[in-house]
Amino acid sequence: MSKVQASAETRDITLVEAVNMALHRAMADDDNVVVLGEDIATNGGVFRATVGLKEAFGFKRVMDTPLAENLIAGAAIGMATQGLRPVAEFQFMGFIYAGMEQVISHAARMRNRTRGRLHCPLVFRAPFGGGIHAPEHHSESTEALFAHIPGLRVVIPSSPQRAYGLLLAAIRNPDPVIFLEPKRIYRAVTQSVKDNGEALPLDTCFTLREGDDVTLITWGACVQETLQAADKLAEQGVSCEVIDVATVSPLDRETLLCSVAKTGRAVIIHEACRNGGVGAEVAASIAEGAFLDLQAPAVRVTGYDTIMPYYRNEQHYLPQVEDIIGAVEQVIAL
Amino acid sequence: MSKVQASAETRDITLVEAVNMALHRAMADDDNVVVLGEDIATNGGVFRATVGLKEAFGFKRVMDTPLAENLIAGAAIGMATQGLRPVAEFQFMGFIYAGMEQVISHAARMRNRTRGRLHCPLVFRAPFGGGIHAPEHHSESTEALFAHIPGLRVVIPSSPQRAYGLLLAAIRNPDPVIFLEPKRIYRAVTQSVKDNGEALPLDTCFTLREGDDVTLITWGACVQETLQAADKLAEQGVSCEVIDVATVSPLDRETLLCSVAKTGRAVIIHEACRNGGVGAEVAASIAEGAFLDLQAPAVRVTGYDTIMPYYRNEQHYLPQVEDIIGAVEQVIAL
Amino acid sequence: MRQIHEFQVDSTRYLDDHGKPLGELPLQAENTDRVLAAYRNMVLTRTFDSKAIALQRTGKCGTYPSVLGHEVVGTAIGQGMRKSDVFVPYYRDQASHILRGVSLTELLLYWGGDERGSAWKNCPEDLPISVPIATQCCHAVGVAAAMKIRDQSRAVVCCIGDGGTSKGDFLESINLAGAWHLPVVFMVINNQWAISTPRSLQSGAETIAQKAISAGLPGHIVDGNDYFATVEALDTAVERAHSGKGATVIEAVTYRLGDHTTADDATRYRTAEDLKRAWEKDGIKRLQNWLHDRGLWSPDKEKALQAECKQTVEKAVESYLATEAEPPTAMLDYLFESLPAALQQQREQIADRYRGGRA
Amino acid sequence: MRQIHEFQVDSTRYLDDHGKPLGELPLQAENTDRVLAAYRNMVLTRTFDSKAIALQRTGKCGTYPSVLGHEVVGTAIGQGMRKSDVFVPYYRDQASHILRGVSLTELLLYWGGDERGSAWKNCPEDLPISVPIATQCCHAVGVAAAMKIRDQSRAVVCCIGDGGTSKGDFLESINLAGAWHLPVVFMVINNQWAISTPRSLQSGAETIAQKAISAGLPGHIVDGNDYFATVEALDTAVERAHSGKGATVIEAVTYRLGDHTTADDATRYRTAEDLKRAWEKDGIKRLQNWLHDRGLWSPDKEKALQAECKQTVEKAVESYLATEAEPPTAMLDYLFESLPAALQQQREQIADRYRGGRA
Ligand SMILES: Cc1ncc(C[n+]2csc(CCOP(=O)(O)OP(=O)(O)O)c2C)c(N)n1
Ligand SMILES: Cc1ncc(C[n+]2csc(CCOP(=O)(O)OP(=O)(O)O)c2C)c(N)n1
Ligand SMILES: [Mg+2]
Ligand SMILES: [Mg+2]
Repeated sequence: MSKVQASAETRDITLVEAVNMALHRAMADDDNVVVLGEDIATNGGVFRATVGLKEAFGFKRVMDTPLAENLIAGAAIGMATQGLRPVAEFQFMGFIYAGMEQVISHAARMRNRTRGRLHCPLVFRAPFGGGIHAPEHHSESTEALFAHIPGLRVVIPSSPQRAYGLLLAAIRNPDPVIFLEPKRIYRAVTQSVKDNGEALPLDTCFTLREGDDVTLITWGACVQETLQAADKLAEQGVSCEVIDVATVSPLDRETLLCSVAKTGRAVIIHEACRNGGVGAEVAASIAEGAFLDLQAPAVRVTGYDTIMPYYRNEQHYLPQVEDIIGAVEQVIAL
Repeated sequence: MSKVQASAETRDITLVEAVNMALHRAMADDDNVVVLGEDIATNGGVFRATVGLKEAFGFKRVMDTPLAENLIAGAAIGMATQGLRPVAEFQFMGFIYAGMEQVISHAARMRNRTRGRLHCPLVFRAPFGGGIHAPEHHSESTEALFAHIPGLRVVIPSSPQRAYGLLLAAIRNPDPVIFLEPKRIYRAVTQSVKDNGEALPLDTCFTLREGDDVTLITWGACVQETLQAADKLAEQGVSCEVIDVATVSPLDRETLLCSVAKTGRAVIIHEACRNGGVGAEVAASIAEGAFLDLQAPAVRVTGYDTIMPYYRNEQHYLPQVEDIIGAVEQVIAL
Repeated sequence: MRQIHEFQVDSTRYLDDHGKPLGELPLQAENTDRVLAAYRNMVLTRTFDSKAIALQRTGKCGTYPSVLGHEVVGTAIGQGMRKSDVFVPYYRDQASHILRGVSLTELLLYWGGDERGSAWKNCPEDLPISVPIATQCCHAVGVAAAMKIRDQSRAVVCCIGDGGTSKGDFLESINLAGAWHLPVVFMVINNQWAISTPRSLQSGAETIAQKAISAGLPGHIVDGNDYFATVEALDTAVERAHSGKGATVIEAVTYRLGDHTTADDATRYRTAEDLKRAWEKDGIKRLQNWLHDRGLWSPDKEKALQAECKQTVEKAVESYLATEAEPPTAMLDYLFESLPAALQQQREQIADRYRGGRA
Repeated sequence: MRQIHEFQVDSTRYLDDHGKPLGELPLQAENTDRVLAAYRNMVLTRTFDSKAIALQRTGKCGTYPSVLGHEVVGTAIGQGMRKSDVFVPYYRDQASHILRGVSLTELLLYWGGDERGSAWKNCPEDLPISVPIATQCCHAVGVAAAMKIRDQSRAVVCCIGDGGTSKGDFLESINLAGAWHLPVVFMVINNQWAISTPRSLQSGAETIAQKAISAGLPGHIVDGNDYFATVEALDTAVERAHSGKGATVIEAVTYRLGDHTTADDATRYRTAEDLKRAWEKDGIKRLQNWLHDRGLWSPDKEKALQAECKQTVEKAVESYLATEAEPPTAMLDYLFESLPAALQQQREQIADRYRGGRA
């Protein structure tokens, strides 16, 4: 079928390499998988996420497009209605907005609108989040915009293993998935990943660390700072449960509520601005679903309600380890 | 300046007529106010919101545009940087998505980006919400998408008087305002409105009815059902405070928290789907800010997390008076 | 040193306003069966249309966009396409849908506010009606790209109105079709109006067909009330697509003889004379005259056809009106392939509420 | 009956690759002071450019897009515009910004991650750098519409890359400019690449200028390394706009001689020969040769200019490096005209946190 190696090799790789590995695997496994986007074929993507695909699978299945995000989104939808499984890259999340109409009005609706006659088995990938000293519009984390749209899944990996397993799941999923890759940790950590073609479940949170005193709920790059905070808090004798939400919509409230029922306290951490962020839904769900269990209100540690500053000041916007620790101390004090 | 009548005449008018009255008033008061959109000049708008403007102020200030929402949004931004105060109509909220990139990446950012050198004193108007037996895409209520974007104000009138006063305020405001008009009640109620040029404050909730037992928080067309529910509940001896949020972003948390501090209970009602709706932010803010006052969790009565059904079934999607009463009974029981 | 690059589009008509040939007719005129089938479809479409408007006026259907004035071009599209091609419509393509196999009942269900109106059984790959203007053009190139990726000899026909050609989607899509040599035909139905906005306010371009030049594509104008000019253009463009020669843009010039939709009142923005002049160019009457002149048609045949169409429409209306609404839980049943756990509770709530569980 | 509609675009160059006239030069060649000023701006721009790249390489500046190869067209834009006109740039217009009055320090602040880099003091109405491709075109027509609404004799010049012309915004905007006869000039800087995507993959159109035809606008191609051809086209188009004759689309053909940005490595997707051939057409060298042949330039003058430019750039770099970052609270101070009550608490938090209040 193709020359790509399909052995279950295990390698220590970065998150972006895991994305690449999953793309190779998915394309090798299924001829219907095609990849498209700006600079993804010959150049291998500006973050190198698609490197090698064109060489392995040919330009018919790995397509450099003209510069038009609305077109990329819409063409992917058209391909998907024909049973292809397009994986379209938006070079940065900040450039997906031109494609919003297609995402909201068509990708999310095609199955419902046709009562299942047509559907959209596609993945819209985009690197997202700040902290890499990039120019304006290169630091967006507006996952909440997509999470609010019924018919979409919004999936955010936070480790190489989860990037591999969740991307495979997203591609195999028969419905549209917005797959947001935290670029700040594209190369920050490595992990041994087995290229075994095994997908991870969507629609479920991952409990990364068990604890009794407080539940830390987060996703994306913030998982790093959250785990660091949990480490430090452990030294102070505070036992944190750390949950990577991973699929921020539809939201696996059950896992969250079970954890909060146990700990009685929750801190929600995300990089997006606070007002109307996914953290609001998490907090509202916890408030409603665990009212009697809560010993303190769920507290949110987030970006401020403003535009991500240009890079000289971006660290002042991003949630830091100390902010998480501060919030935990606050809810523990109650 | 123009032939439009600028007397402080008082008339019994509908919400859409109040919009029209405010537009006339704003254009008469300030030559910089211009109006643009699809079918708004010669035709007076598909809902007649702009009727008479072209005749009164001429085609230079009242512009029928080609069919391109992205262009309408972006051209309005360009005009605004020159000190005009464009009021652009999107024919239905469901068609604003093509303009999302301009709204998010430019309108909301121009002032911040240029450190105040340029700014965007513009209003993007759109009829929104369901319940008028319209075709697909004509029933959207995705205010949450805009509420999450820093730099925007999202304002929703729910009566003729507030439509008049808030639209004047929005037009005079030096920053971009998304002005969403609940089309279900465009003509459902009339109210006497004085054309006195007086604006209402933005960034503040309106308490429509005082009460002690529970705070009902809502906006847009749902204000109608909420007031009806409050009436019925009064008969049962339940005293409801009813708050019209009006400016859903930035959110006037103070008014909400004061009310909940008094009543100890809150029900949030909106038509948009629940997951990640503005109700989530309201609920999260209440949970965080009124934790010790709450005798029951804030409960949300909303649309379901799905696509607004075509009109034969739309009433099954929309929150009904009984749903609100049921939710109040539920929180009162706790 | 100055160099000149030249470009052109052509425009074609074969019949005058009364159906008299202006010169030699194309081959398509010889296929009498096909011409007669076309005529029948036009009449059926028009019969359906006036019934749908009547249903709306009497509260039995939702907002409906009349197809009056589009019957000829819609029929030409339906005939020009092969079964295995994919049709990517906008919302005023009733004449084409009928030929593709969409039932009149399905069409009524759609405009009657029922999602099952897009669950087309007979043309399962055609895209559903697209309400957000011009967005369907991007789907069309995606479908065409899929065909090309798979080396299929198939084509896509995509419809859009004159107003729609101002929206980026159209221009981005024709550009991709040109860059990738995609098997797609863009049919611009220039009916002179986008709701109240006249063609002249949409663009300073003298013709819409010349937008094809921006994409390096051939652009053709046809008289959209001239069946022969329109069907010839379709046949040629579809054949071109099938044989791997790439995309075509066709501007079919016609006139929207009705209101924009049943929610519109066109007298607000256009004159009675304009409308009257447009009626004089009506393509159905024109083809009828031609058929008559050729001895292929008669008042009796016309009467029989009218009766037959009426009956067909009545039957569809009956079955439409007899269709019960879906249970409200259907609003969650097609959102995803299978309902995520997160939504199960909402589905139960809907069911409860519907059964009166709430009250 | 078939009718043909014809359209054309022209393409112009005056100098050969070595700066020798290919024929008669336009009037612009006689304005020696202006030509010399142009040359100086090109050299200053190039000097600035290599310094900015060096700063990025040493960690003193952020990702930076080299302007190498755009100096001629950028300079022609700056010269063609009048002070009261409005410039609507994209992100590779350093040569124009300098002539508009943006300071080199401001440019460095911008690319150094500081919003004050867009608070331009000397050209307060120019729009800031636009990162989202093509979006600025819509602003340009909005600004031009404002001028027209107010009956001003002013013009807008809007820049965009070849890649950008595939995005709907460009096509929608030129269409509005045509429909509304707006005083705007669209400068397409066709440098053959959009990051790694070659011009040939962007569009099947033979030229980009022909996209103007879709909007009913005149389209012209100029050799963007030929100062005379480019500045003549600008002068003409700006004059046209000022005199109410409407919009123009100009395609300036050049080559991106550097990487896309400092984050890019162009050797991944283009050959050394390509680049070498492009260098042979370098517009700065070409103009220098011409000046030399005319007796207007000398090695001494060149040496002096280089030294002067270096000094100017060094001074700007010093002032850039000496600029302290804004206090973090600035992130809320320019969001709205005045801070809404809802955000006051967050501003206090930021201030606290900055003062170490959190720790
Ligand atoms: C993106 C978008 N904007 C606005 C509308 C509202 N609208 C519906 S039809 C229409 C006019 C379309 O005109 P045209 O494309 O010429 O098609 P026609 O209706 O004349 O067949 C408009 C503005 C819409 N459906 N989608
Ligand atoms: C809407 C959008 N999509 C993608 C990008 C990422 N990007 C930055 S520059 C660029 C290529 C632009 O090429 P072109 O328009 O030819 O201008 P050039 O850089 O060659 O001067 C891309 C894809 C962006 N900035 N904006
Ligand atoms: Mg039309
Ligand atoms: Mg380029």
